[in-house]
Amino acid sequence: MSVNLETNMLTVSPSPHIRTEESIPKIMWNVNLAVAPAALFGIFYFGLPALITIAVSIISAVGTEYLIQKWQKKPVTINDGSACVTGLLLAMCLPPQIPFYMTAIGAFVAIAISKHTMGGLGFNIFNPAHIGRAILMASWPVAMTTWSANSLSKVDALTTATPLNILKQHGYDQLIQVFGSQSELYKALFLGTRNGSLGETSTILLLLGGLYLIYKGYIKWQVPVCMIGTVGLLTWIFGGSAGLFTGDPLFNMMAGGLFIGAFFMATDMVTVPITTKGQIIFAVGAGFITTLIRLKGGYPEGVCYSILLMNCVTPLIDRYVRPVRFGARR
Amino acid sequence: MNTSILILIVMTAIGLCFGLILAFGNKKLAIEMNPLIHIVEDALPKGQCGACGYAGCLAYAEAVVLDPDVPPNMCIPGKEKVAKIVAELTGKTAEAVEPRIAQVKCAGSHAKAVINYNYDGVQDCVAANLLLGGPKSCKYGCLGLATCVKNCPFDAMTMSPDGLPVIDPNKCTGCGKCETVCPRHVISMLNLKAHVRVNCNSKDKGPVAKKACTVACIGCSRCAKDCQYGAIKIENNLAVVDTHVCLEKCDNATCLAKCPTGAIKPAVFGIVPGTEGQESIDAICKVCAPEAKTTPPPAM
Amino acid sequence: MAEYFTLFMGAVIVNNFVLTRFLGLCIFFGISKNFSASVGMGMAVTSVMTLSSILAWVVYNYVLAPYNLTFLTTVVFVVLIASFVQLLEMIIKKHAPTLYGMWGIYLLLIATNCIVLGVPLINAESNFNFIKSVIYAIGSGVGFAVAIILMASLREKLQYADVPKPLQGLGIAFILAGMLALSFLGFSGMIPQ
Amino acid sequence: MSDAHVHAHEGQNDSLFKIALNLTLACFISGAIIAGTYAFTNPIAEKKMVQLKEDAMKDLVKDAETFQPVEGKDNWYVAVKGGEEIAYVVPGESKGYGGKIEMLVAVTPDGKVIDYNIIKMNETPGLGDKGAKEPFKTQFAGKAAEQLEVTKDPSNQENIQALTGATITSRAVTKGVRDAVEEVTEFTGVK
Amino acid sequence: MHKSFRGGVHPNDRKNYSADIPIELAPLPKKVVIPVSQHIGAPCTPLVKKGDAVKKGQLIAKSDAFVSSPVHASLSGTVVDVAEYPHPVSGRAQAIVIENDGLDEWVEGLPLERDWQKLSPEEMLKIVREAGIVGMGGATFPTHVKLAPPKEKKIDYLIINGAECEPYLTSDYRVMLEWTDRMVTGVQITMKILGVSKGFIGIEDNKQDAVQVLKKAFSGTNVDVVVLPTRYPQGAEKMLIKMLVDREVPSGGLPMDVGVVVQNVGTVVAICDAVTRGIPLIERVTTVSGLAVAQPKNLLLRVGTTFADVVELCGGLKEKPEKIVMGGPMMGMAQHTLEVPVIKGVSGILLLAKKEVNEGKEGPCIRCGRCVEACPMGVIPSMFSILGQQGRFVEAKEEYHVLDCCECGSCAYVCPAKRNIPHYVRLCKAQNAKAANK
Amino acid sequence: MSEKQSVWATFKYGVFEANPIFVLALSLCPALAVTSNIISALGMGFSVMFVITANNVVISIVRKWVNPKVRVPVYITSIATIVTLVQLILQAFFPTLYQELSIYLALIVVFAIILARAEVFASKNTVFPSFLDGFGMGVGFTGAMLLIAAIRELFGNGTLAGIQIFGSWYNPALVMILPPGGFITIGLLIALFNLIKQHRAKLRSQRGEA
Ligand SMILES: Cc1cc2nc3c(=O)[nH]c(=O)nc-3n(C[C@H](O)[C@H](O)[C@H](O)COP(=O)(O)O)c2cc1C
Ligand SMILES: Cc1cc2nc3c(=O)[nH]c(=O)nc-3n(C[C@H](O)[C@H](O)[C@H](O)COP(=O)(O)O)c2cc1C
Ligand SMILES: Cc1cc2nc3c(=O)[nH]c(=O)nc-3n(C[C@H](O)[C@H](O)[C@H](O)COP(=O)(O)O)c2cc1C
Ligand SMILES: Cc1cc2nc3c(=O)[nH]c(=O)nc-3n(C[C@H](O)[C@H](O)[C@H](O)CO)c2cc1C
Ligand code: SF4
Ligand code: SF4
Ligand code: SF4
Ligand code: SF4
Ligand code: FES
Repeated sequence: MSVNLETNMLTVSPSPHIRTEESIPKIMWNVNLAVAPAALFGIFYFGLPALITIAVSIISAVGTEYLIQKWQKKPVTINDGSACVTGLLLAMCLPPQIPFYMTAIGAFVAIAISKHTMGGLGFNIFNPAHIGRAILMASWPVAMTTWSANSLSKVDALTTATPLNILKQHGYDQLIQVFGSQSELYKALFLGTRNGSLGETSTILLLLGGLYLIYKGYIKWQVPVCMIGTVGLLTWIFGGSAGLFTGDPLFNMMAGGLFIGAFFMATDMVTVPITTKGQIIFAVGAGFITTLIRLKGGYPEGVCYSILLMNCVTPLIDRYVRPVRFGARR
Repeated sequence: MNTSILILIVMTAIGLCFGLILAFGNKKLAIEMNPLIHIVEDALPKGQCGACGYAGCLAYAEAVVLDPDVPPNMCIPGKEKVAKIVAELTGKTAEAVEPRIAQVKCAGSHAKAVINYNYDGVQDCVAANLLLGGPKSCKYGCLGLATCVKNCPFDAMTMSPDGLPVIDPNKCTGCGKCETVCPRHVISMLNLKAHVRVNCNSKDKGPVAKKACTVACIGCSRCAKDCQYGAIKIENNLAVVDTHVCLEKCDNATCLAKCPTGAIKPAVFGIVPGTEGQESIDAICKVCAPEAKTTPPPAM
Repeated sequence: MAEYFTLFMGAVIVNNFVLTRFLGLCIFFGISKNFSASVGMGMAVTSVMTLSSILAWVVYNYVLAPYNLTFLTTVVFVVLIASFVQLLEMIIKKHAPTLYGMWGIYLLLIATNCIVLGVPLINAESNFNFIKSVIYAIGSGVGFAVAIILMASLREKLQYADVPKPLQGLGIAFILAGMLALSFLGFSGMIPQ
Repeated sequence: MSDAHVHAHEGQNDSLFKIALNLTLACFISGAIIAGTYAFTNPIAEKKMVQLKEDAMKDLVKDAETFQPVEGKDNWYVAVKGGEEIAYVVPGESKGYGGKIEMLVAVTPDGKVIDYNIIKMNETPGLGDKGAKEPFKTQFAGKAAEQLEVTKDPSNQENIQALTGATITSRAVTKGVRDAVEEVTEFTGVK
Repeated sequence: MHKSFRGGVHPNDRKNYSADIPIELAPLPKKVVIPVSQHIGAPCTPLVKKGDAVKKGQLIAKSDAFVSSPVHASLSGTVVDVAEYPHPVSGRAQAIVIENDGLDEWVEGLPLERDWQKLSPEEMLKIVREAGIVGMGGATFPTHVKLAPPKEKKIDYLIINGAECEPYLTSDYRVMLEWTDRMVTGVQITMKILGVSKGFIGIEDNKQDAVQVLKKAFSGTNVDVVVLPTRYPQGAEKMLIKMLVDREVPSGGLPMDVGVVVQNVGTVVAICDAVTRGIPLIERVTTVSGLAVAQPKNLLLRVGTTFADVVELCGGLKEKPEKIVMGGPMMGMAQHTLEVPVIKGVSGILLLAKKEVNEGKEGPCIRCGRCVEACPMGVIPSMFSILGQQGRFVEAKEEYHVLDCCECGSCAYVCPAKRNIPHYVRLCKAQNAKAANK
Repeated sequence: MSEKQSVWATFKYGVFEANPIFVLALSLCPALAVTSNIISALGMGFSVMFVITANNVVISIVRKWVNPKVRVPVYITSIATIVTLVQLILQAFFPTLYQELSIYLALIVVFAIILARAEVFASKNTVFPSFLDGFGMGVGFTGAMLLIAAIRELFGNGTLAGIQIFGSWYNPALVMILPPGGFITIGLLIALFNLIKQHRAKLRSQRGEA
């Protein structure tokens, strides 16, 4: 049997001639998949408003990407799933009852201003989802910090504030009182039966999603471990009202958006340092700033800002943290 | 004390104080830089193309002001105009700059030249040239990946849809940057007034060249034989025109009609003797479009 | 002690001069194209500002304030600073040429800059004592340095990016500064009670 | 174009004294102009200042006839109507979200708030700066020191309702007013 | 015990396609196309012209430059053309075409028998040079140059590269298994030429058979056979040196700078043949593999056999190949025609089917850092692709050390954005070289 | 005719081609600091317009007598004097605006655009062109300030010059009057400016070739 080569031209491309099976769409859709359980739990727990927020956010993000790429006459890449990740993660960080137009504006800003002004996928310096959230936070702080009970949702009126808010405003004792006991508090945090942004509540599902990504090799375990660990350590040392080493690290690690931030945002490869060493520095720095903001700052929660601030430092880290070059004279 | 007088005293004191300090400082510490350098730099086109042989316009300005041996006509993009100004500023005499323009010596568009394979590598001519010498069967022709276009400091080049660079004669300053970046040496500089040019770069023997590209110069030497002034020679199977001979002697470019593949073309800006009417710049621009007025006769 | 620390950190981070109080933006945008120049500029601003704050403090507290001439502050400070910087430039050029090689070009830019005039003016307006003035000046300088160095590193990174043409240069720099400022909002409200 | 630069070259030969004189002269002229203007504007400005202050206080205590400085207290004024001291207008200060908040508080001699006015603050526009405006302000009228406490419970009419999203500012303003009230009651010795 | 190198990748090695197939002596082709340039260094000038009769082993092209290597006829027959022909590396190059007369006659005096023990190192070096031996690991660097280091460089070890880390390739493996004796002699000769007393042979642990055989063959000598973990690019000489003797070739340096010379197993066999029997390098073992070829094989081929003939010998094509590669899949060169000839450095001919290659469109770098992790040289590959794309070649060299890159392709292999990093690297290197020459 | 044209050109130069904020990127601080509402932006704009015009006139008059060694200090003195006059006048007649502009009023002294025009233009030209140049720059500056402030105030507060524009349904986006909003607004305006410029250049070249 012979095959005629003359009829169709062969392709000549540079080496290597075999490639991994991974691709950008594959990675991005897997991230979507990993985030999905926590998002579904958010819908289950907060009800219809959560579903609307997620849908609006994703549609707005993907739509913005489509329109901008059309306008710039660039190839449209909405199928690669990266805009979907941004939309989904943005929604995960918003209060479930946020007006839908705010969600849409946040997603628009995330994609248009934060991603495409810098050239699109791979070039943005700041985490788009977090830029979207920070812009919303700065624009409509009231809506962004209102955690009202909703008839459809399973949040009971008692806990209309987020745990971190209660901590900041009323102290730790009040917090325990609201949840009944420390173990009840932990249980609520772990399972997600508490108030908060719609996707940040269920620690266990976020953890599972994160572990899936670690297993697939898309994120490095060092990053979440270092970030969460730093927050735990620092809040244990400085977080207590009764002196050093009286804080509640377990609460601080599970509360707020730390898990989603550490597993899905401090790991956004586009906006963090490129070397593992650099990423560890990034994670520790983000943990430090998170703690600083929680303990000393004007906001009850600091994950979003800590990641944005570390995004600013990323080029500096990349500049100075490099792998050891083979044969470099030491 | 009266406030007004106080104001006067304070202000005057301050003025005197700093006036003295600065005057003193200036006398004792100042170092002057020759201001002429900046004036000359201002007069240059600021293309930073390096055609003058210096690392950018400022470097040339410095050299031409400070070194009496540096001639004022080194800036090629500036043409005579700039040379004259620089000469005036530096008190040197300017010799004429030979005005020149870039020419693309290849007509092997997608349709005309044979392609050997789908090239799927870095979109850059130098890179393609590194990979088996590029996908074109003709190993002298344009690779069409626009490295020259990207490097033109004056935005004078574009890529035509059929894969050859096009030079905007109104923008090209003749700096020669494209000539140096092209891995195939497809671009060269041509006297602005030249009559004709050879639109091929292939040094392959006739049959080989013909097989690789329908519009190749096949080195048949009909043009050379036709030219009574001996302005055209065949070197390495490729026709070469001595522009100076044409300019001095020729008033009827009959060679154009002789080329069986149409590889000899009227030059971009040139006024071709013998063709009826003189082609203005505007008319020439249409020449840039595929298929010039002088359609090649059917192949031999 | 704590008071001074708060003042310093406030000037460096919480109320960063560039990002929340808008002083020194011209050089912030002008110089931040280049990383090493930014580092030089950050250091130069810090030192010049500290020195000129000291000078201005003396003049203000021993000449202007006692004689009720505070409305002359602007004129006097600006002449003072411009001349001082010019003199400084000449001295450095003569006696420390290497230092001049590093900083020289920035000095002239600094002479007529908001932040260098602004900080002494704020010092005067807030009636800071000498030590506070100096700490505030250093803090503001460090804050400026932090902002410009971060900005420069971001802009250098963006050179690798495919920024749309109309945004290239100044446009994207402003957007970057906006996001930098947005990130720094995280520190807002961080004034120890 | 080259004119200016040729100029620059000639400057070299000037004497030290001449250069210095140049700047001195400039400063002298400048001084003269400023002095002239100052002489003209200063009286107006001072009058305006007094007027502004009056206006501000009048704003707080609408039916006052005159304001008289209080002995022994910097910047304290007492509002007089028909010879009767109807209110004290005193400065207050506290730390808000974005830094120092300075205010002017009008208090009845028996320690009830009449009104207050924010003179200087650096709170977020649209959020914290509502602390300087109605309807937040209205809540203070007639309240005594011990009622000046911030609450977030909407049904509580006794105390001060926090501004949504700006609890810190609310607390700061309330605290500034309360401090002022307490100082006045201490001064007047009521109760 | 051994120091490991950083980075590296683990592609599916697919050596099972051809590993167990013994070296097959290929029948003589009708004609051979022998390029005059088959090595790194100055090209040779042809010594024969159209119509000349030549014998097997006859010198047909040479150059006087030191870094160059002569070319010999691989068949007896008639020169039918001296002209430009397709070339697997440079696209098109001058070649001598010999038509087979079917006699396969040796040029006079060959082969001979001689006792290498009696030859001096200088004599043997001269023999290596005249035999046209070049590195058979793929780089085709003239071997006599490597065997004659400058006086001031003291060589401590000879390392024999039996790693064969490229997927698919099994030619070195078969040579080690089947030609063990010649290899042992070759190693001894090479050590004598270099004057070293200690040798190492590095073999990846996916070739246990070869390890056993060589361990036995080299027992009692001062040559250690060392088993190395299977990891690409274990066979790159810098990595091998690091693993075997824990020395790091300095940036910009050569193995001899750390007192080591590395030779491929095929090269030492060629050295053995040349020194003991006077035979020049006219044939080599080549692996033919890939899912598009009917029968993968290890063939002993005459230099100049066209790929088309080789494919014919392997039963032709099973399906349309997505790519035809000369060499291994990680560093080899894609070909657009089967008209190219086998040259001295062709260790493999791969006919890869679509499902083997995972090609994709190049996308923007998403900074995932996989390339940085995979790079054995500790540089930042993603930057090369970005800087190369933007034409910032000087920066690539000065700030990111593009010259350190060994073009192993690990980075591009793992890149999810399918960026052609090694190609950008070559572009950066070429542009820097051009700038340096000006 | 040509006289008129050059008058227009001198004026227009500062308004468009060399707009102090969008093109030259000088005097950026006030463009952010006092543009959260139109009133203060205009106050600042007019103050700068006055200072730059007056200073250009003064410099063009005295340029012959200024010794180059102390050129910069003398120019600065001149600027500072004019600024102080503005301060004194505002303090006397518009005390509230004076307070609003606070320290930035004093900082007009060091706005690079003013010194730059003095150096580049007024020191080499006669009174009338210098006046025009200063005025044009002033108008360019004020216009830019106004544009930025209008956008920021409208979206950040729902008002223009304090007058409610959007109805009560509008929930102002605070970020616009915060620092990030200011930066991003200017960034996008610069991009818009460039887009228009590009578009016009394209039109011009099309017309030129036709
Ligand atoms: C940009 C921004 C500006 C803010 N400004 C103020 C402010 O001026 N005053 C204030 O009390 N809170 C301000 N906050 C909100 C505080 O961070 C904090 O959330 C709030 O005071 C808590 O009040 P709440 O209990 O009513 O939610 C601001 C928040 C943001 C995002
Ligand atoms: C320009 C050049 C000069 C070289 N000189 C020597 C040398 O003097 N001695 C030596 O042992 N190897 C020398 N080499 C060979 C290299 O060390 C190396 O073995 C060869 O390039 C093939 O290695 P590779 O397949 O890992 O690329 C030289 C290589 C090059 C490219
Ligand atoms: C990435 C890379 C992988 C290599 N892999 C092998 C290999 O598997 N086997 C081999 O013999 N040479 C390999 N080489 C070539 C060696 O570095 C070296 O050039 C060769 O062993 C020298 O021997 P030679 O001159 O006898 O060919 C590789 C080179 C590079 C850069
Ligand atoms: C592990 C992982 C984490 C990601 N996290 C984010 C994120 O936090 N925010 C976001 O906008 N996009 C995220 N993305 C998607 C993608 O990187 C993002 O769209 C780019 O930042 C846009 O250039 C993530 C992607 C991956 C693979
Ligand atoms: S033959 Fe001539 S025209 Fe044709 S591709 Fe080659 S160089 Fe171009
Ligand atoms: S002329 Fe040269 S550089 Fe330009 S496209 Fe053709 S090959 Fe490339
Ligand atoms: S086309 Fe070539 S010669 Fe003409 S300006 Fe461009 S680079 Fe210079
Ligand atoms: S592996 Fe590819 S996408 Fe990832 S950092 Fe490297 S070049 Fe970029
Ligand atoms: S206006 Fe230029 S630095 Fe402030």
